[in-house]
Amino acid sequence: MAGKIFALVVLLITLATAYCVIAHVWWMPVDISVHGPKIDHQIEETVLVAGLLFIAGQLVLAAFAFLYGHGGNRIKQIPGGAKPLIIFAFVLVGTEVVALSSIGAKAWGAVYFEAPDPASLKIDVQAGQFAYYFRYPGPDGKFGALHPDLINEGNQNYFGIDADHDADAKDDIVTAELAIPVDKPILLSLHSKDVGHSFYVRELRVQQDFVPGLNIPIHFTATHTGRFEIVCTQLCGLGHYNMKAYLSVLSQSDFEDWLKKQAAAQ
Amino acid sequence: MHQTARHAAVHHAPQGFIRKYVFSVDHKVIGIQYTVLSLVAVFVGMALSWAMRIHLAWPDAHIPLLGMISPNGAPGGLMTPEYYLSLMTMHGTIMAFFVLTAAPMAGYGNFMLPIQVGAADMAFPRLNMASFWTTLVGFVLACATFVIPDGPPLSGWTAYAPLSAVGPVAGPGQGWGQNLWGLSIVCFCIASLLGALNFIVTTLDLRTKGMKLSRLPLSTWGWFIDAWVSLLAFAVLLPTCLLLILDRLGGTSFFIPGGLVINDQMQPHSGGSPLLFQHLFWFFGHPEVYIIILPAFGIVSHIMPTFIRKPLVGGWKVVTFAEIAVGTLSFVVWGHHMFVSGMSPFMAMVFSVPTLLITIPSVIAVLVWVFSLYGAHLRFDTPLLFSLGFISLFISGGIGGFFLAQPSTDSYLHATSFVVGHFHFTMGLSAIFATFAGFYYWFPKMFGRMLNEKLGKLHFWLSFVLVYCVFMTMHLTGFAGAVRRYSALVDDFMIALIPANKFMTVAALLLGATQFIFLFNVIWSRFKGPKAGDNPWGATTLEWDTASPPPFDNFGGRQLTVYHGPMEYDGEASVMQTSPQPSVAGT
Amino acid sequence: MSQSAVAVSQHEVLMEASPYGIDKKKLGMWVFIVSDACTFAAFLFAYGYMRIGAPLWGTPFGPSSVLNGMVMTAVLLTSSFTMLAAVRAAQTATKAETNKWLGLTMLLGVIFASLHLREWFKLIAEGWRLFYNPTGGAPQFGATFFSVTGLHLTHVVSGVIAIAFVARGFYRGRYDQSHVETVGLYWHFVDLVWMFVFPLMYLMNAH
Amino acid sequence: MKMQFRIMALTLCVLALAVVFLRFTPAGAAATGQIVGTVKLDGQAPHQKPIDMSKDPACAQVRNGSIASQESVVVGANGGLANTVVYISQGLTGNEAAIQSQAASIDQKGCQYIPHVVAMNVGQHLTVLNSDKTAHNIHPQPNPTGGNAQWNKSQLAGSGPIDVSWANEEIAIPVKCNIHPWMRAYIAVIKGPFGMSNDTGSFKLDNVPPGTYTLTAWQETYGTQTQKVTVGTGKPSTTDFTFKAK
Repeated sequence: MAGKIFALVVLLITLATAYCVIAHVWWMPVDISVHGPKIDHQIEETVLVAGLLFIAGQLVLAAFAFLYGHGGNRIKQIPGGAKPLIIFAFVLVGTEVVALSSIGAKAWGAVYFEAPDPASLKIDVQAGQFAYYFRYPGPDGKFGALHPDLINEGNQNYFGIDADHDADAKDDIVTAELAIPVDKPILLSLHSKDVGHSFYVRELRVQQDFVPGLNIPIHFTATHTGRFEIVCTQLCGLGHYNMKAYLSVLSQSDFEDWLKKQAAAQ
Repeated sequence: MHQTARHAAVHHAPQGFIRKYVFSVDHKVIGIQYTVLSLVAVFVGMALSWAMRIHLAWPDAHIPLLGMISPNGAPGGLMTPEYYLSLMTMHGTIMAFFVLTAAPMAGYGNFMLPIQVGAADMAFPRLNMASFWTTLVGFVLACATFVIPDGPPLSGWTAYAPLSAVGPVAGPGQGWGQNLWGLSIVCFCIASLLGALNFIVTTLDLRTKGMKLSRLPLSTWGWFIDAWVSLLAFAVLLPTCLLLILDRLGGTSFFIPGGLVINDQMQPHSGGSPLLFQHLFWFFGHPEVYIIILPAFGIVSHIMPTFIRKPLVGGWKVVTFAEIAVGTLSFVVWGHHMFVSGMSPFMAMVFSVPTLLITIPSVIAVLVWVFSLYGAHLRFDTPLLFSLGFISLFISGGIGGFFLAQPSTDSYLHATSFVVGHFHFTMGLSAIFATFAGFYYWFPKMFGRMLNEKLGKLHFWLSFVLVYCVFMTMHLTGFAGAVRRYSALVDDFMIALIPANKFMTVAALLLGATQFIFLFNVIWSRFKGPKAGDNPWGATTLEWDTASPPPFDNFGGRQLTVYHGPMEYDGEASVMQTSPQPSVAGT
Repeated sequence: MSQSAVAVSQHEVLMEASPYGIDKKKLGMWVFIVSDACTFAAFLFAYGYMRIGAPLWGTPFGPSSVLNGMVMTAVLLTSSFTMLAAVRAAQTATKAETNKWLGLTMLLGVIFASLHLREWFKLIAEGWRLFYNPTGGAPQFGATFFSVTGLHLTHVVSGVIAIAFVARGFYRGRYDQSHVETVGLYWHFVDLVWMFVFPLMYLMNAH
Repeated sequence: MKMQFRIMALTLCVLALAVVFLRFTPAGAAATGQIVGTVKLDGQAPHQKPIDMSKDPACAQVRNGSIASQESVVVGANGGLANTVVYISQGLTGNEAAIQSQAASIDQKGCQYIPHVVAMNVGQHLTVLNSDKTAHNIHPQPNPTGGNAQWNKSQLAGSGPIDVSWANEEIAIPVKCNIHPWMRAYIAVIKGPFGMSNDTGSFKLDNVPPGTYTLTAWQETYGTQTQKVTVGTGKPSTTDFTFKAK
């Protein structure tokens, strides 16, 4: 009896889970990046592979609990003993592992090993408790030097740039929102001013930690216009849950107008 | 004059309450002390999770009790973000260390391992007592963070530097809360190291005549392998915590780089590396999840043959070597926690390979358990139910591993609730289910009385279903990009997921309520349960070859000789025969 | 036939033979050594990580310090030999003989510790701190040097104390030669660790 | 029992009387003077950048359209410099240090502190309110050597006011909200009488006993200026401050 119930429960759980995954009840938002499809493809591959293992595993467990749950039957040993199981594990799982890691390596390499396009738009990103700020080099295309001792958020000097004495810094444009032109390669340089943070845009399929003391470059190209959330995924303190900024992907002309407006506001 | 191992602990049973039950050197008492400590800890940790779950589903809910406990953290019962993170940190710390690491290893291991190998006590009884009391001090220190004005730390159980290293400027709880946390973990490390040492020596040196390594019960194997893993892992967490404390109190900069500006204040540190902390922590942290799961492997492999009335496929060898492989590989995979941490992307790929490879021994173990059921004669007592639950949960949890082991997929799922669901399935609930299986199995031996089967089964069915409701849903919301460790859901994204969170919260609260059935069962059966014989389950290992509860020297002075392994079942007969290890029969 | 051999054979009567044929105290010490080695390794890993990461690393040790280190090394090595002699004596010779060698070992341990502390005070006088580097280089030098050598010093001091206990117990007949052997094992380990600490912390930081 | 009650009642009456007495003697009995004046800025005020609050949409909600800008230098009509704290830095005899009876208050509205600068007495109570639909954390950072404690506490939307006070004089304690890093307020904790300049730059110190004092004006960007001032009863003595723009 208990065996039958157990089998039924496991079956229901398996079906419910499978349904939720296949029907995408909760699923990734539509991807808006050039590299994203590779990651999505990799996730779907894994869903297939792992999903089959999941269903197979649970159903065999359920089946055995169902079949051998009542007394009286003679004890049977599985033919061949452990050998076939071990071979199965090595061959099947082994091949899956190799397949996944080789395809996965491609997807990963496409994101992280491809050199950034030299023509890409460089933007400086600083994370701090609990907000992101973005810095555009301005007309001269040069970023001013950073002086941590000058950081004063009350006066909105978030980066610690010395606009009065530093020519490069004079025209730097500091914003609270990340606006980028669509279809243009973007190169972000991530650095944190206090503790660990992270840069996560679900639609971009980009997640990268800020590590204090390091400058971490990431590059991507957005393919759709729109406004998306940048959220922090590295526990950074009491405001972690509310540490976010907005990414707006604009057409080239809109982007230029926006940049002008920001420059005027400095 | 040298004393033989048997005489080592058998001077004569200590007299007087204190020596007998409080500062006892008897491994059985210490085992029970550990078990009770974990039982207390698990309910504390669970209560914390209720508060968190309620807050996530109904952020404006006032929890008056919470307001009473911490007028500072939850004024009027309304939880502040920092208090949520404090609860989260302590939930992780208490559960990972004082429940999952303590109960199945130190709790049952202490009680059962010496009996299973036929010894009178652990190799170093005083050391054993020392490790329990050190653990207790660690637990008290951890709980003390709740009563200090600043409250517990909010940097999570992983305590990533520099958040955990720079001190009070980083936020509430980062002052003495974090210091106490560090000290508590230091205590726990020392205790675990002493414990592991004791387990290893006992297993190697105190086996009774005929108890060859090939005849060790599989639970003993689990604890033995686990002892080696913790011996190496905690030996690295200890210095990590010491360096963290040095950074906080000694002004050093191991984990704190230069030029940090917190609240517009320049920090007086320079030259440290947050990644160093992550490497050191995860070098411990990943083996830790296997430290938690290996005893579970052992316990389930030990229990199943008794209730399926046949040996495991491949005998002791296959499972044991799978465990050894898992334990070994666990030391070369830590980098998969750092795929998006700024570690070189090449290293990420290097680490992903052993991480995927470790699934092979795990799959072998699972196949052994599942296919041992083939042609078996299942006896659905509660221990078997929980063992089957363990297998199902471990499969589900392991599956999630495929996604997190690959850098490319992890870069989307990292730090989403998918991860939370994943490690709750694997190191959390699989281990807990195995622990429950062990509890229902060994309770008669520990206290001489049976637990109530009806309540036990009820406990299982509810727990099993509700666990899936909570943590499978977490996996799924993870796919939608729900970020973990958020104290309130304010993103456009997260707001859409509040209904799912309401569902999880309700399930989690019911799950919590279910555990009181267990608690009642334990307390009631401890005094009113039917008397258990020496061997109520018809098992073969030595712990069932003595009285329940066993006498002070475990076998009443009998000198046992073992003639065969733990799984000698006469598998072909229609009536299942079992023969205890000391009997010459089954050979 | 030595006492330990007797012990082992008695062990065999009732118990399964230990796979290494050594009694539990010594096995315990070996296991402890394995784990303690990991702890030291973690400290030294941190030191290496810090040092590689640091643009400018302080190298404060002049000839005098190196010489001091050499002497310390010699002292510790000698103490290992006296410890060997003590163990031999415990197995074969009289208690007095054993305690003489144990005493000598403790003396050498104390000399090592005092020489070491002298080095520390010298550095502290020069302004080196856990968090400060008077030469303007990476502050990690003080942090790593004091923590690593501090850890080793703690081992030496506790070793001396342990030897004292064992010597007392042995003299009163409460302990047998296996205890002497076990504490000897520990002492040799402390010596061995120093063979790593000395080149890494001293020679590599000599100018 | 009854006895105890009597004693308690009696003590209470005495205490009440004492309070009333203390409260009114300085003002009532000894006639006191008044200091009035204006604070002006000589030169061009630095550009007050508008604040981009897009990080937290809840901020904009409450502001309904109005763009916030930083308030490090707020200059009103004819160069009057607002938010300047004027207080007596030397010459106090001590008996005029009567604590303001009613609590000062600071509100968090539209993700800015209102007012931007709060002046209060040592030991006076300060009520911190949150009128926003989002959580703030109030994080005063007094000088570590000044004897006032640093603390950091979240205040959720719709949660009750937080009541605080400081035991030591400090001008001025910066306050920030880490969740909204642009938020900045200053709390000047002062012994004795004080004034605060408004948009026209004029300020007023009441209940100043006759005598000669050093008067200090503090402004967050331009620092402090001091002047000697002699106060008599009758007509208020006038003191003006002028800060030079950098």
